Amino acid sequence: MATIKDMIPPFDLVQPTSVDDAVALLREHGANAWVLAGGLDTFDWLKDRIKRPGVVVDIGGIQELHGIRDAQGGLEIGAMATLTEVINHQRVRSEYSLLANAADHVATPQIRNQGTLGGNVSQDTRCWYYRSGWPCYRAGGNTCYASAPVAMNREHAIMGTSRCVAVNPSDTAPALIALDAKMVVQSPRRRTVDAEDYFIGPTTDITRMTILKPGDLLTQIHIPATWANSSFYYEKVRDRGSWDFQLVSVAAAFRMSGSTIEEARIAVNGVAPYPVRLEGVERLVRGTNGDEATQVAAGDLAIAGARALARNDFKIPMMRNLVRRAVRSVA
Amino acid sequence: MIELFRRTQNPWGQDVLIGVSWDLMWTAIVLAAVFLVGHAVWYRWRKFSEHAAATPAAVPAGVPERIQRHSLAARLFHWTMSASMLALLFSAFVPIMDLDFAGWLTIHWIAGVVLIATIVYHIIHAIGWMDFWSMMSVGPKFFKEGFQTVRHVLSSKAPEPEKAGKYPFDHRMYHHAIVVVSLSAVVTGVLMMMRVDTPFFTRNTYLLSDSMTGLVFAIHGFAGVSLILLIASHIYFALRPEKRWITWSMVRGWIDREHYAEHFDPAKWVVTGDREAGGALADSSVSAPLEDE
Amino acid sequence: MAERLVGADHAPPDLRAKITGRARYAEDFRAPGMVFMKLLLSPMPHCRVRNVDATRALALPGVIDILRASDVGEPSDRPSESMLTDEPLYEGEPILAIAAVDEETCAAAIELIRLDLEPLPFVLDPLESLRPGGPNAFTGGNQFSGQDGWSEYKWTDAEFAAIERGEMPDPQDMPTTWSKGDVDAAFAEAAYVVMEPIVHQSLTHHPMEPRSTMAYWENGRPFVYVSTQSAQRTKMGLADALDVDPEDLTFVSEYCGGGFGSKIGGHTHMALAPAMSRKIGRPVMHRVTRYEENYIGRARPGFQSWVKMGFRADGKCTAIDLLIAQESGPYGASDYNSAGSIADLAFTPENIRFRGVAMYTNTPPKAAQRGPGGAQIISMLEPIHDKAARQLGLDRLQVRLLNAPTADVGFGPRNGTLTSVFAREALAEGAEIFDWEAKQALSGRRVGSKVTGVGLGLSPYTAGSRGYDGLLVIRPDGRLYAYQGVGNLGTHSIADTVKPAAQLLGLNWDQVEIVWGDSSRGMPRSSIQAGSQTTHAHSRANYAAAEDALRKIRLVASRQLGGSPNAYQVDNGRVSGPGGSMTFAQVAERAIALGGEFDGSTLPSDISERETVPAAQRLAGQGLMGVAADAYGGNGSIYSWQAGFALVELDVETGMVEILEYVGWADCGTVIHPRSLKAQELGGSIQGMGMAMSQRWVFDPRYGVPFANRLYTARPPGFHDVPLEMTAGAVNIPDPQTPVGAKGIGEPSVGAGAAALTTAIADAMGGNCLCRTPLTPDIILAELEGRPGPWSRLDQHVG
Amino acid sequence: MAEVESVGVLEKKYSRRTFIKGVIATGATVSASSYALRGTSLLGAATFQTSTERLITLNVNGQQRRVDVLPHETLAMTLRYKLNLTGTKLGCDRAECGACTVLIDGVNQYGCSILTHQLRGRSVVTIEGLEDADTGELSVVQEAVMEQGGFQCAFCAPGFIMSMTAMLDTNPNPTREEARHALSGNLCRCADYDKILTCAMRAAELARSV
Repeated sequence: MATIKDMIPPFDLVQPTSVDDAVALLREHGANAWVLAGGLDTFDWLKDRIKRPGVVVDIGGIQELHGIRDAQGGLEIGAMATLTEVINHQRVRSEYSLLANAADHVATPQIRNQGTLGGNVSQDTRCWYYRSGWPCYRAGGNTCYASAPVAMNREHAIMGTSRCVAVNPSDTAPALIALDAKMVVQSPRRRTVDAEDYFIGPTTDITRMTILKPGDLLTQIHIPATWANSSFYYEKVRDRGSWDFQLVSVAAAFRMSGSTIEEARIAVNGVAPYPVRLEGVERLVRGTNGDEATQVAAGDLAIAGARALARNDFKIPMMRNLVRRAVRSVA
Repeated sequence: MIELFRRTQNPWGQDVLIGVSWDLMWTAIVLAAVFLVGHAVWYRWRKFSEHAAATPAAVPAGVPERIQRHSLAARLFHWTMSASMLALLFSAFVPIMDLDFAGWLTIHWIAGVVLIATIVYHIIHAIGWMDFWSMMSVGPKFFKEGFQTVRHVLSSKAPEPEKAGKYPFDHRMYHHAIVVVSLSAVVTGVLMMMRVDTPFFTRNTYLLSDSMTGLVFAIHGFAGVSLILLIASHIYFALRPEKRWITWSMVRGWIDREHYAEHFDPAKWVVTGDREAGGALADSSVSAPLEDE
Repeated sequence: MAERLVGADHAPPDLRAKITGRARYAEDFRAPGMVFMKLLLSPMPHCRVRNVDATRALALPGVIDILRASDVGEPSDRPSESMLTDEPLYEGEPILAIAAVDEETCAAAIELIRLDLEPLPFVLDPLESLRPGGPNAFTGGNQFSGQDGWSEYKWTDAEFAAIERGEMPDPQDMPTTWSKGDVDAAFAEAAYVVMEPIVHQSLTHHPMEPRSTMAYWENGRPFVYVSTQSAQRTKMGLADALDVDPEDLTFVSEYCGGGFGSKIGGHTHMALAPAMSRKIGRPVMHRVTRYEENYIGRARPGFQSWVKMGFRADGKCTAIDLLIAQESGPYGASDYNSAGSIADLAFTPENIRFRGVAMYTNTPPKAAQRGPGGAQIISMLEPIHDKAARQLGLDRLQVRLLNAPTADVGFGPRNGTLTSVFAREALAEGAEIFDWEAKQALSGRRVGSKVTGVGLGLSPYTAGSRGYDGLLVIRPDGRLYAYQGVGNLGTHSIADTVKPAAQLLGLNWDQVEIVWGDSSRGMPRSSIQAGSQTTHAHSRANYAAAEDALRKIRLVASRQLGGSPNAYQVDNGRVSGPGGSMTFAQVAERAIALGGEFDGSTLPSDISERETVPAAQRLAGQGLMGVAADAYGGNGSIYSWQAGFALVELDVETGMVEILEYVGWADCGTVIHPRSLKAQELGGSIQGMGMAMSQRWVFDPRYGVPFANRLYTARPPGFHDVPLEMTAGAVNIPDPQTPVGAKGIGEPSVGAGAAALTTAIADAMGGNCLCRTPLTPDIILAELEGRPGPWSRLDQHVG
Repeated sequence: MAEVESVGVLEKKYSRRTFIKGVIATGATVSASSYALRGTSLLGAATFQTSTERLITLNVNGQQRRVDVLPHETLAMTLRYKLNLTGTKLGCDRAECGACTVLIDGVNQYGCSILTHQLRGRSVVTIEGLEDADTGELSVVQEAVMEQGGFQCAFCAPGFIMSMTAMLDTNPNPTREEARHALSGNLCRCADYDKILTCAMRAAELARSV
């Protein structure tokens, strides 16, 4: 069969107006259904004619999924809240600036105006072998083209790999992990999982990036009060200043008492098939004042066990330096 | 209508094989179930048929109360192998059943390595110290025995097959099957290991051509689903009441004189020596004259 | 007194259409009953099409027909491109086209086509093809000559051993070799000699508008709407491709959404829609996607090269030994040739040896990209220039002033001369505006993790040509109609090249009407809209026509009002003299009445018989016609110069580079339109920055498939990748050899922008030249951390 | 209103759920002529089975336009090939270049990457909608661009102008830095960024002065 990468193949479009309807539809159509949120990941797949759902469920019309509400001292962000809404939300800006900052690093204004927080954390990897429609493990095949010795894997993973070496592309994911966010999943029973457990690696299921299975719907993201107004650090290293995914990014939250780090949560993305929470580093910096020695130790601990592919050794020092900088930011 | 293979288009749009269809896994599971239930039912019905009870042969003098059947080494091998085999099947098929199973791959290849080690050990040990040919040989006698066994199974009128040597027809038949299947699984498994992160090789996904890779995956897959059948029936028979005595021999190492007399032909499985019972007899003291000369 | 037009800013006449959505680019045209066409691209980098089974596709309701290579002329056994092929030479080369009632049906039909392809050996990296026993891009070999046909050119193991040792290989009988002076002696005498292997990447042009085409036929005559840089030149080429009389072809290209060298005389695949339309007898829209643009849209050739330079103690460059292996794609490119000449021109060594080879590869086709060859070599050599300055403890600006040529320069294999050179002036003025002294003082300063780098580059390139025709008509409405045969790709030269003519005729800008973009309106013989030729070539041609018009106006006036023609002056749309004055409207009426040469009923003999004459005949009798050939002549090539200065900050912990300031200063003769000039200088410079810092072309070596086929993977610079404040201008010294004094500027700016960055980054790294582009955070950080970099020194097509 | 109709149809068909899903509309529709997606059932039931309401009403540049839209049709395609609003350009069709930028309820978004069916009850403004239809008066952004002689090939211009328009709505007084950030979703391959930024700053000035 010859291939062409243009024009979306036909599908049946359904536009539910309630979460229950949406979940019912998703369960009814199972793997044949596709959830359309902001659509910015979706349309690549459809226009390249690689993924061909028979039914597209447009959840844009579901009011309960929109908006940002105060909840238990924290915030409840609807999965369909756009990144721009998140960036401009007064409390996000003042109490959880880490998230606003991370969201503002996503692609471009137009994409932030349409792309949703739920979509940003649930998007598929950008491994170009996979995105080209090659039959790799992630696509149900029996090969990882990106891990071959001659492969072009500059953007790929240095840890957490198993057969697949793709990385998670989300800018907001590490920020949500650092803020200890909870993800609410409906299917149809309602589950709540920690942000860091929302993302899965190839050892769990090589064809998925998150715990979402056919029939599941991410409905809310809950930001607890715990880390409000902490000292935050976010940095994203990329090749272009806009419309580019991270080479490595770091998101960190520090609760300080005076100059001492009382508690810390640090996550890095772009280095593994899932955003990596650095619990070891968190323990290490606890009780210190983030001095030079701590920064160095933190950086070195962060990259312990990192293993480069043919083309991405640079990510090891890059990750180390970003973690150092995160700690330095409160020193 | 079930698919046999999984095929796809490689990056050049060429149609390539990538493995067996996992429908085969379910098929194997169903077949195994059907066979076990079928056999159980048939056996029960058979019980009531008119069958001449096996006539115990006269046990030659000097045959001890307990007859060494499996050396400690052989038993250790068997149980290690079973453990790794079960680990392999479990880690292979649970994920395919779409149940999240973190780290199945690591378990799979480690179990694979253990299996390879045991097999290598077993081959050396079998050739060097065990009565290799009584298990492996395939000749006129083997087929004669096979014919009798099958006829006996099929018709209640059929006479008892002549008594077996140390390893009866069904045991040897099963052993041949397991040899073929597990060896092909092992060989393809090693090739597949070269494509994932292990301490043994630097990973290389481009080791073989797209089509060769597909073939390797297919053979491994076939071996895998066949093992579902083989292992299931093996366990089933091992657990059947009338077979427990021989199953126990794989635990204890010995069988008692009565079972020896009832099931084996002292001419084919000569047991000499008169060490006191329970004494761990070396296999070497159990000589089996080559049957097919 | 009419306004001065030359040197003044005017909004181009087409701007309102452009910003209200009325401007129509090729894909914006419609025709009744229009159907659609899509391409089936080769999935393999090199293969033979054994069989195509389209039965199921053709059976699909709505599918009209398919076009195969056999329908549009078989590809011959030579490196020449055809619209469709049965032996694709790169992944993405069109094998067939299919027409259907809508695009969706086209796509569905293509998926129903069964291809039987025989994979053939392919090569992506020139060095691989140069290796003994290495693969060739063509089954016939890797070199082709008209006389001898195919042959194999390989280096020996000795060369590759030298490369392994990090030395400059010394291949014998390189296909292109020329030298001047005694290079080896010069190196022996030199105070400082440096050799570096340097890799310059290939990169796609990616103009904003993909090369879509719409076409239909009416009673045997084609009407074609294309996206092309040039107009009249493209029309002639297209008529040729369709094998029709140029006068029967209605060619429309009112707007072109960028080309940068990829759409110069149109492009091979613009003939597909007309070909399909001719076959099926319906209007055909061929909407080219960005994905397809990546394949058929051309790319700048990459270089793998070794350069050895020798310097005197005072910094004068005395010798250059340059060896280039060019990645030429399946259909070739000549960048490496111009690279050799430009190196000679920019550094004026008395001794130079140039050796080059263009290696065919199975990658998408290459073509001139803004400053072809020059942009690459300048961005590659300027950091070496700096190395010398550092070693010899000299100021980098002074060294450049010393090495930059003056008017008496002779360069290249044939010691070509130039019409004028004010390179040193451009450098000096630019340096002043950039405040070189102050900036240089910041070089190497470290604040936190950020180190300041300062860079500069001087980049020459061709900027004109001669001998085209001008065609003007003053109509009875009193307005001047300028008929332009050049393209409209955003340089504003369709308007700016008329300014000197209108000024000569004493007209205000609002009295001038530019006519362009539709061959039925009349197009004189024109230059291609490339190589920065237009400003020079057509300010001259239009000026010649204006002189002709002025002569006729005076004749008409003197006949009407008496007195000698030369006593009459023109101003504000009136001609006045001893006998009184009359308006241009009246002049036009008289000219029509007089006929003959006045209204173009009779035409001069020196204008193009094939092109300008038919155009003028369409317009004869509509008013007073000024029509003439550019016969001003001149000696030497026309080159412009761009000096670029950059201030950057390098973050040594991430490898990220931020450009804080950029200044571009040019020698491009008389400035006709300051605002457009600045836009050209900065636009070109930013393209150079993209070349130096981000743009890439990546192939999977195993399957020969490119991955940088999206904008975000190809990484052209966006708003965040350029400085907030940029300055640009020119020395504004007229070129003595052209009546208007103006030269082009589009090309040189690219090399200047790129070199300013490659030198600034090297400066921030303490003079350490990584000697490859693009300079992305990964290779910079790996270098700073002393860790293994992602690529080997000579890797091509990585990123 | 199309959506109301379709919900009605739906209520009858599926009483247990309330999502917008109707049957193929019949009757004459706006420019269902033979353009990119004409949505005839030419491809046959197999590929074209959809029961989504196709005849919808779009609010484009202040007008209610009734148009036949396929479920999988993007706004850019509807605008260019059905409403003949070709000022919205397709530069990449992948939400990367910004040439297709339009205003949806006043917010700049990529027209190539949203389904027309997602726009029921929302308003769309394209480049053609900025100029006053009657007086021919340009918007302040367009005025500023005219004044500064902005853009080269200008294929990106409509998109940039829509983004500038949206920017002035949310940030009438931007710094050069902020303006750059607001426009960073549009590419200009002629790289006329300096002049474009100047146009944006001038537009803000003009907007404040009126």
